[in-house]
Amino acid sequence: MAKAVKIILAGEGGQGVQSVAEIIAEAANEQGREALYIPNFGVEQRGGVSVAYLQIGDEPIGAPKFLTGDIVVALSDRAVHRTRQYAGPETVFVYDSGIEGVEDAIPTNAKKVLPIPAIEVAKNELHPRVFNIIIMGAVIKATGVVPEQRAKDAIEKKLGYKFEKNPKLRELNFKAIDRGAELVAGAL
Amino acid sequence: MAKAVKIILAGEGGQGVQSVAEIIAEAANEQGREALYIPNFGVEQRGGVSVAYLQIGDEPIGAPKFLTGDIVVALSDRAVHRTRQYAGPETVFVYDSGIEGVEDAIPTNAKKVLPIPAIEVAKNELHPRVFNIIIMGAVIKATGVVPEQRAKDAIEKKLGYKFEKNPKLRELNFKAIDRGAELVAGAL
Amino acid sequence: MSVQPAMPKSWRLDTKPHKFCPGCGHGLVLKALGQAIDELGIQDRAVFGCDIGCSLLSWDFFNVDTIQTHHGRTTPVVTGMKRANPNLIGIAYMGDGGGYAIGSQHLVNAAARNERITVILVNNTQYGMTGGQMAPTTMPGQKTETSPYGRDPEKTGYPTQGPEMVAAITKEGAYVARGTVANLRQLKGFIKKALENQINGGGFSFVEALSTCPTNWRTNAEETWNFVEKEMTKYFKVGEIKVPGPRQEEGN
Amino acid sequence: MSVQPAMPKSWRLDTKPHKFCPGCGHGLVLKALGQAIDELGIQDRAVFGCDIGCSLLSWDFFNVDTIQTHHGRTTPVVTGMKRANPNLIGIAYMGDGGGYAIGSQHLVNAAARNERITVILVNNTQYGMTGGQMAPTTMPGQKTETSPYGRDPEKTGYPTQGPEMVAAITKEGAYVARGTVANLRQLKGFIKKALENQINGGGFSFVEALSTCPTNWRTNAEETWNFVEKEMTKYFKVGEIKVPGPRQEEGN
Amino acid sequence: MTQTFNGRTIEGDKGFWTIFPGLCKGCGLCIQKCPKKCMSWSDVLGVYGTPSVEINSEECIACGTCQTFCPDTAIAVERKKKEKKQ
Amino acid sequence: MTQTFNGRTIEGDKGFWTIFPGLCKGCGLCIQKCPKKCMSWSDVLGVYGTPSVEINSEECIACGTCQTFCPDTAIAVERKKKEKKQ
Amino acid sequence: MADKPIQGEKRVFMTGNEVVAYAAMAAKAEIMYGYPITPQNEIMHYWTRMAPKYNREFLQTEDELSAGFTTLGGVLAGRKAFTATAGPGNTLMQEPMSMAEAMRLPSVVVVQQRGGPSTATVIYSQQEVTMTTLGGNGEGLRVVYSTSTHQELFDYTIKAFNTAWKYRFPTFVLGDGYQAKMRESLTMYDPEERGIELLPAQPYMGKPGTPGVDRPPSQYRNTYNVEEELYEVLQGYFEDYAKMAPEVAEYESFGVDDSDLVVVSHGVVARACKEAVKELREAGVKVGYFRPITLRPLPEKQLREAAEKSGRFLVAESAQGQLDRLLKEALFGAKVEMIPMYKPGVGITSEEVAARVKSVMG
Amino acid sequence: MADKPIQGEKRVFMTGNEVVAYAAMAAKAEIMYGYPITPQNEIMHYWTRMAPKYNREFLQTEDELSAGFTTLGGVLAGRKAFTATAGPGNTLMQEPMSMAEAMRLPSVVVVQQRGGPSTATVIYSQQEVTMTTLGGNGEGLRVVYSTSTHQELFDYTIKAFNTAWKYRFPTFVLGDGYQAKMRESLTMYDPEERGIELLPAQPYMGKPGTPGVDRPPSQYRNTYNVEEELYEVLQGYFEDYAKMAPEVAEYESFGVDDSDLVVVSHGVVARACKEAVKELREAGVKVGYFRPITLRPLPEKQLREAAEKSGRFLVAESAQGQLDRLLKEALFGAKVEMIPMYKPGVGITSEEVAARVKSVMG
Ligand SMILES: Cc1ncc(C[n+]2csc(CCOP(=O)(O)OP(=O)(O)O)c2C)c(N)n1
Ligand SMILES: Cc1ncc(C[n+]2csc(CCOP(=O)(O)OP(=O)(O)O)c2C)c(N)n1
Ligand code: SF4
Ligand code: SF4
Ligand code: SF4
Ligand code: SF4
Ligand code: SF4
Ligand code: SF4
Ligand SMILES: [Mg+2]
Ligand SMILES: [Mg+2]
Repeated sequence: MAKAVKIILAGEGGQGVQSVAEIIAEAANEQGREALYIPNFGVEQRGGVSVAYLQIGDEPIGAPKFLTGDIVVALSDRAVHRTRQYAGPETVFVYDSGIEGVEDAIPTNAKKVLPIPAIEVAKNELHPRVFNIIIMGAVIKATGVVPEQRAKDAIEKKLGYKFEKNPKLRELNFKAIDRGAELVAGAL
Repeated sequence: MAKAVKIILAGEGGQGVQSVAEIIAEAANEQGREALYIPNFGVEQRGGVSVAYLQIGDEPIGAPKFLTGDIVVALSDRAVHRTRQYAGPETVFVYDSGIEGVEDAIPTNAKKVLPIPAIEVAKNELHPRVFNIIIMGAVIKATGVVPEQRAKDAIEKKLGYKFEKNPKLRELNFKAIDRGAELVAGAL
Repeated sequence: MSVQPAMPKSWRLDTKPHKFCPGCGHGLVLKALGQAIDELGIQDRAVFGCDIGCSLLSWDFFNVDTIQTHHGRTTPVVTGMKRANPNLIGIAYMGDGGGYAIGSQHLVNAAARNERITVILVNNTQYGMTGGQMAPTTMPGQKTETSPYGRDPEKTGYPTQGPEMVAAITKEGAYVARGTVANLRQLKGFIKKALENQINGGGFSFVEALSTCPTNWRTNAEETWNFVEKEMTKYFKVGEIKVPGPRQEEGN
Repeated sequence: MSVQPAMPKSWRLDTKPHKFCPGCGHGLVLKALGQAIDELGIQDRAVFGCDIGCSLLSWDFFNVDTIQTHHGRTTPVVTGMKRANPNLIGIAYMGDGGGYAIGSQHLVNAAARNERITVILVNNTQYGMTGGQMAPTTMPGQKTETSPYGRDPEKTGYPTQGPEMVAAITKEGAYVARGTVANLRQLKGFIKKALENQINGGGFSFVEALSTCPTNWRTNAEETWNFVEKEMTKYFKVGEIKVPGPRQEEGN
Repeated sequence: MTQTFNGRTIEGDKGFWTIFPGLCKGCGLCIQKCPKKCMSWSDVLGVYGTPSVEINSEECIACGTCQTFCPDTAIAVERKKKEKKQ
Repeated sequence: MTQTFNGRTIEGDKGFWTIFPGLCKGCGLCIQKCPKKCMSWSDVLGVYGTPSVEINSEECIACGTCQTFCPDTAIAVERKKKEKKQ
Repeated sequence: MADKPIQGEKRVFMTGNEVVAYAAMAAKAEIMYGYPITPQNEIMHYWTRMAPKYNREFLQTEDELSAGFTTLGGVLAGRKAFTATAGPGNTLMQEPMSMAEAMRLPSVVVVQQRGGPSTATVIYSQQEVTMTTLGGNGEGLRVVYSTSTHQELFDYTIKAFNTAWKYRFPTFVLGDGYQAKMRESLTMYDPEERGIELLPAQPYMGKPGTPGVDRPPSQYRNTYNVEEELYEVLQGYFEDYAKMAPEVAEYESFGVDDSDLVVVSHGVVARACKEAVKELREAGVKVGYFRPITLRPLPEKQLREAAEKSGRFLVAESAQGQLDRLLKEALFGAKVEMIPMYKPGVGITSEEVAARVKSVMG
Repeated sequence: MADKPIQGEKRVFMTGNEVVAYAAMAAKAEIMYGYPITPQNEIMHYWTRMAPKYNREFLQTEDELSAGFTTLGGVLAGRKAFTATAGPGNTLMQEPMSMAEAMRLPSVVVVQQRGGPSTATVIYSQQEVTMTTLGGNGEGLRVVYSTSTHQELFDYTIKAFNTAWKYRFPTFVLGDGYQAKMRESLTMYDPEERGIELLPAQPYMGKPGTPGVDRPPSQYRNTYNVEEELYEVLQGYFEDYAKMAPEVAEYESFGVDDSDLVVVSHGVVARACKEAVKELREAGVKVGYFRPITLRPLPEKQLREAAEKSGRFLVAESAQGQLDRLLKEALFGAKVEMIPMYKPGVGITSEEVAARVKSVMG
């Protein structure tokens, strides 16, 4: 019985980490797997670091939170500081290589530390808006929790109504998944 | 160590049983004895049967209420019904002989049942207003908890300011004490 | 059968004499209410909620389904009933303490939401049931157990004018009036209009009744009438304050 | 030192940027309040109480002693402080939910008792902190999380007009006004007068500020201003509603 | 649920005036309100053992004011039919 | 308790206009209020990683409206002294 | 308009608050009264979205006192009414619930616990156990279901209505911020299609006929004149409660018969404990798992058996011994060592439980 | 104007409510905030009569929530403030007191218990023990003195102020309707003349100097952003509480060393128990008496000793096991049989206790 994969995603309020976690969780659920996703939340409506806790497995999931993630993704300076506690000897710690001045905060006990240029790729190759979808691609690839196609289906389900109007958006999102996957593919 | 004397006084709201109990308690306290007095009370400001629980002794008093009184005084129809539960084999049960139709309610297990014509005496010999003082005289006599003079002192303390203006009132009250005592003296 | 007391039909005979003190205005307000219920023929649809305060003594007063609830909470209980079953005619009966102090958030919000219930509030200028403490309605200079030297408006303000407050936060459809036990015909009329407003689906209806409390006022009959007729009316104007009218759109 | 932001002197620099959302009107109201405190020179005597609601995010906002209390309970906490030490200048800061819903009994009774405190209430037409539920102030037709199809005045009434209600239960000495973040100069003026009224020992002072909540309104900057300037003013009239005047004796 | 009260009826010129001592609490509100000042305390005791009220049958005009203001419905006044109607 | 903010000052005809990106949350309220419609989004990111604002220095009249309506005091406007006073 | 939001069975993936809204719909709750508070808000959000479609009603009140008392009003009028709250709102809710206790008014309250005391955090805890089980002034005559999965949130919300209306004690579904906000899968169903009878509500007030004419009036009070009256009433309640207790008490357990230590927990913490105990048992550690589902009344008999057999309880909770206190009352006299694992206001993970068990068992 | 209503020592005869008013005066309480409720009203009545003479203040608030929160306001402003309540008012008081707990605000609340649940009776009970000791949401970080004589009402009301201001936990004096309304004698005194130091209050808010200029601002919050923050704060509180517990715990006992049964009770019920036990012992019955004076924290060590020695506790209370539950938590693991004598909402007389002891002891 394989243990559930434990994922942490953290970023600033506007970076869309909660959507990423929710879509992955839904994709896994659609596939018949067990998934549990819980966001952090607090008194501020905007402004705090946003953290998503996600677990996917084949048995009912235990506690909704956990001490150590299999993959921890930090998308901002504050997110790195906030999530370093979740790294352990089995953790792949991913962060955006565009974040400056966090060298000292990167966990040293992780199995692997993986800076990826997601912001840059989003800005230069695709569109800043799909930054979080690139991250989604990366997470899916790194963890194998759902096949890429499932993720695309889940995006389709969520944003299909927008894609109808603007089919280019679909392409953009799907490309973002692929590029995200590529970013980690080599490194793992 | 003698046990405290336990007294119950019960009547209608306007009959002044609480004042009687309070004055006796204060007289006992002035004398250096231990006294505990507690009224019943409820949601109605007027209208219920008024019950006073009084204990006087030489040691600190225990529970404020008790199951059986040494002397139980009932001054109205409803008061007889309400207080019969407090009579036991050691109880002297006193009630006003003017109350009609309560024959069946008079406790049968009391040591002694003592109808006294307090209302009548008050009306005919003194003044209806001092009805409760007659009762006070009777209780003091029956229990010996305080000497009659003490009771008079206590009344003086409480109503002295009225007596100043109308010395006849003093006389009336003191007479009421004496008459009350007389009413039970013979019967005990 | 010989002559019998002229009790409203909706009164419950077997619980009379009622439990209010001699000379208590509650009995008069409940007489006016009973007559209004009779005249409107709503004994079968009316539900009566009474507060903690002397109003609780009316928990078995009428031949009307009755709920005695917590101090200040009659308004929400009756609101809850009405929302759940709009066919009922909900009557919330309370004192000035229950309505203007501990339950004032319920009163003003039920009024603002235009709940289709009728609130009847007995203003006797103090807390009757607990033995006569100061209430929001206590008159300047009035001695109570917690204003033993007389209410000082410099320290605790002037008497709360409840109907005026309710009028200020209700919009069209509301009915607001202040009656007095010194004018029972008028009081009954106000209560009837208030209930009619509910029956017609109009909106929140509120009647304050100036009332007597000889027990805590420590007044004899003459002083009692004098206080309610002469003293209280100095601060509390008797009359209709708001009657249902056409909808005022926006901004008022 | 280079150019520095034009923050009121009474703001606490090291807790800035503050924790309110982008475009939140709380920041503007607190700027007006900060300026008023500066101009009156009361930073040393002022005590600031903030409610639960987004106002709690101001618990370390000023260089002024501050207590963050429970939802709706700022009025009694500040009242308690003022009663215990009348030298303090008590400022109670709260949202429309805290003031007009759960804390309305405190608001109306503090007003009626003429407590010598200043209440500043931020009206953003909904419950900001909990994610945008309907408030007593929600506009007809406005969609919120608990009025997802738009507030229906037939079912839940019209927006509560708080200052009008407060004006109706206060007597002489009170100050009541409604300002807006769309007119900050005026708002600051109202707040200043309210505080002055307290400083002068006048009485209860109350300022409602029409404010913005782009987060829960889901508005962009243009829509945000439009809502506060055009929509809200349809129901909420900006201006002074009651200013301290000579005592009105009896019956009014 | 049927309960009857015993009334004490006094006939006056203008009508029948009935007091129910079992309801009267002796508050005296009625006495104050009587426009003819024709009411007084009675020897008959009321429900709380305090005096109930009675009228001077000659002065009573059967206006019903006392009935109206009794918080305990202890008074019932019945006007005699107007003579012309008889 | 001393904290300083880094401002980015733009000199216009009528005055000095300073934005503090470390305070700007990119709400855009100022842009809407500018009477000259001379404000726009900037490439410089604000504290939440969203664009801060800047002005067209030629059009700005240093009226201070943007400063007034910024809920985060992220703008400081200083009018140049009137020339006759110099 | 359809009357049922759920037809047949359906696997869904949603937040706990959404689950509760659906479950109340499925249980044929007719009206919700509520006041916003994190983390229960979305129950109201989903309810208000669905309500008009399924002929249900909603009233947002001015505070939790009002939410509780309007709920009781709804119950009195003969409707299945409910409310939801948390934290300081739950504190206020104790006033109306004391009336429900005193007057035996069925009522359902969903509690999503958050950090305490005071406003504390809007997030999570198990610190409302004492208050929810034992209440305000009075004797805690209530039923409290502590759920640990979304499936249970659904099942027990439905069950709570039946329990409340059957036994006429206020009934609480005790969740928490984690359960409220997390998403996981469950199967939703129409209870009647599964053969679960839904007890109907009866009006207390406003029954047919004219009171005093066709029937006696229905008159309810919560105030007694003398102490003895109250005493008598309460004795009847205690009897009813004692009779009910074995019928409603529920629990989940495994491995208690052959263990040297039993991990006892409730609610969402039990998920961590279950996972940890399963793993440890697979690794050969003699450890058991016990979870009371009803915190009031507790499954006393089974708890006592588990205690006597294992001799050691490790009590894990996100509170400072609130479950532990209840257990000690229920187990008094049993030979069992109670080992605390308290983390008030914060979550407990299976790693932590496993580590603690190992350190205890040496 | 005199500053002290009591000079020297004085034997008096009065009601318990009057005693409390005098004691608060003697303790130099500066302001009372309150809302009327039977049976505590006369505390306010006497206080308001005396207040102007002794430069004290009073505010009657709109409800108990306000009474509690204004009291905390008074405390924050640096005054010795207090309030008094009962029954449903005490239920409401739990909201402000949860803030006092969370923010460590010293505060004194006098509770005169009445019948429960709900409005029940205005008379008497011991049914507010659970609520007063364990509170609303949170962990019951408070001190509760249960008095049994007027002398104690006086002594412990004075002490409560010192305890509150010394340890900064909300402190309750738990009386009841009997104590409130009965009259008996006691000796009143000026505590300072007896050498009892009265701790002064310090302002939390409005200290001298300009915040941010002369000193940092005093800023207090009761809301935390993340769970761990709250957890840390609470750990500090638990430590403080544990350290305080042995210093404040108090009890009264006799005859526990040589007895086969100890009667345990608190408050006014202990008077009946004391009398009964005394009589029985005089008659040669081997029965002891134990009364915790602090119900929170309990005198755990002494309780346990008494339990182990006697092996049997008869727990007498005017509630359905509220004291008993606290005892079971404190005594867990001790070899003691707990025999209940519960009379919720009604008084217990010495005759009844004696009879019960005899029947238990055979
Ligand atoms: C929560 C709560 N607080 C206080 C009380 C005590 N109490 C009972 S009645 C009452 C006041 C009643 O005054 P009012 O509402 O004016 O009614 P009245 O008796 O004057 O008719 C109070 C304070 C209570 N029962 N519950
Ligand atoms: C007793 C209680 N009930 C409910 C809440 C939840 N709550 C926190 S803030 C809030 C509403 C805030 O709205 P408002 O007062 O309008 O302030 P805003 O956030 O809009 O500025 C609510 C309901 C609470 N903290 N305590
Ligand atoms: S106390 Fe006053 S209000 Fe209450 S019943 Fe008596 S007279 Fe009426
Ligand atoms: S949610 Fe609204 S009120 Fe709250 S901080 Fe954000 S914008 Fe301001
Ligand atoms: S009927 Fe009229 S005149 Fe006759 S006693 Fe009554 S009030 Fe007086
Ligand atoms: S008003 Fe009624 S109760 Fe009062 S004295 Fe007259 S008849 Fe009797
Ligand atoms: S100072 Fe005036 S003109 Fe210049 S940018 Fe600001 S608002 Fe526009
Ligand atoms: S108003 Fe202030 S925070 Fe908003 S965009 Fe303009 S400068 Fe930035
Ligand atoms: Mg009143
Ligand atoms: Mg708001």
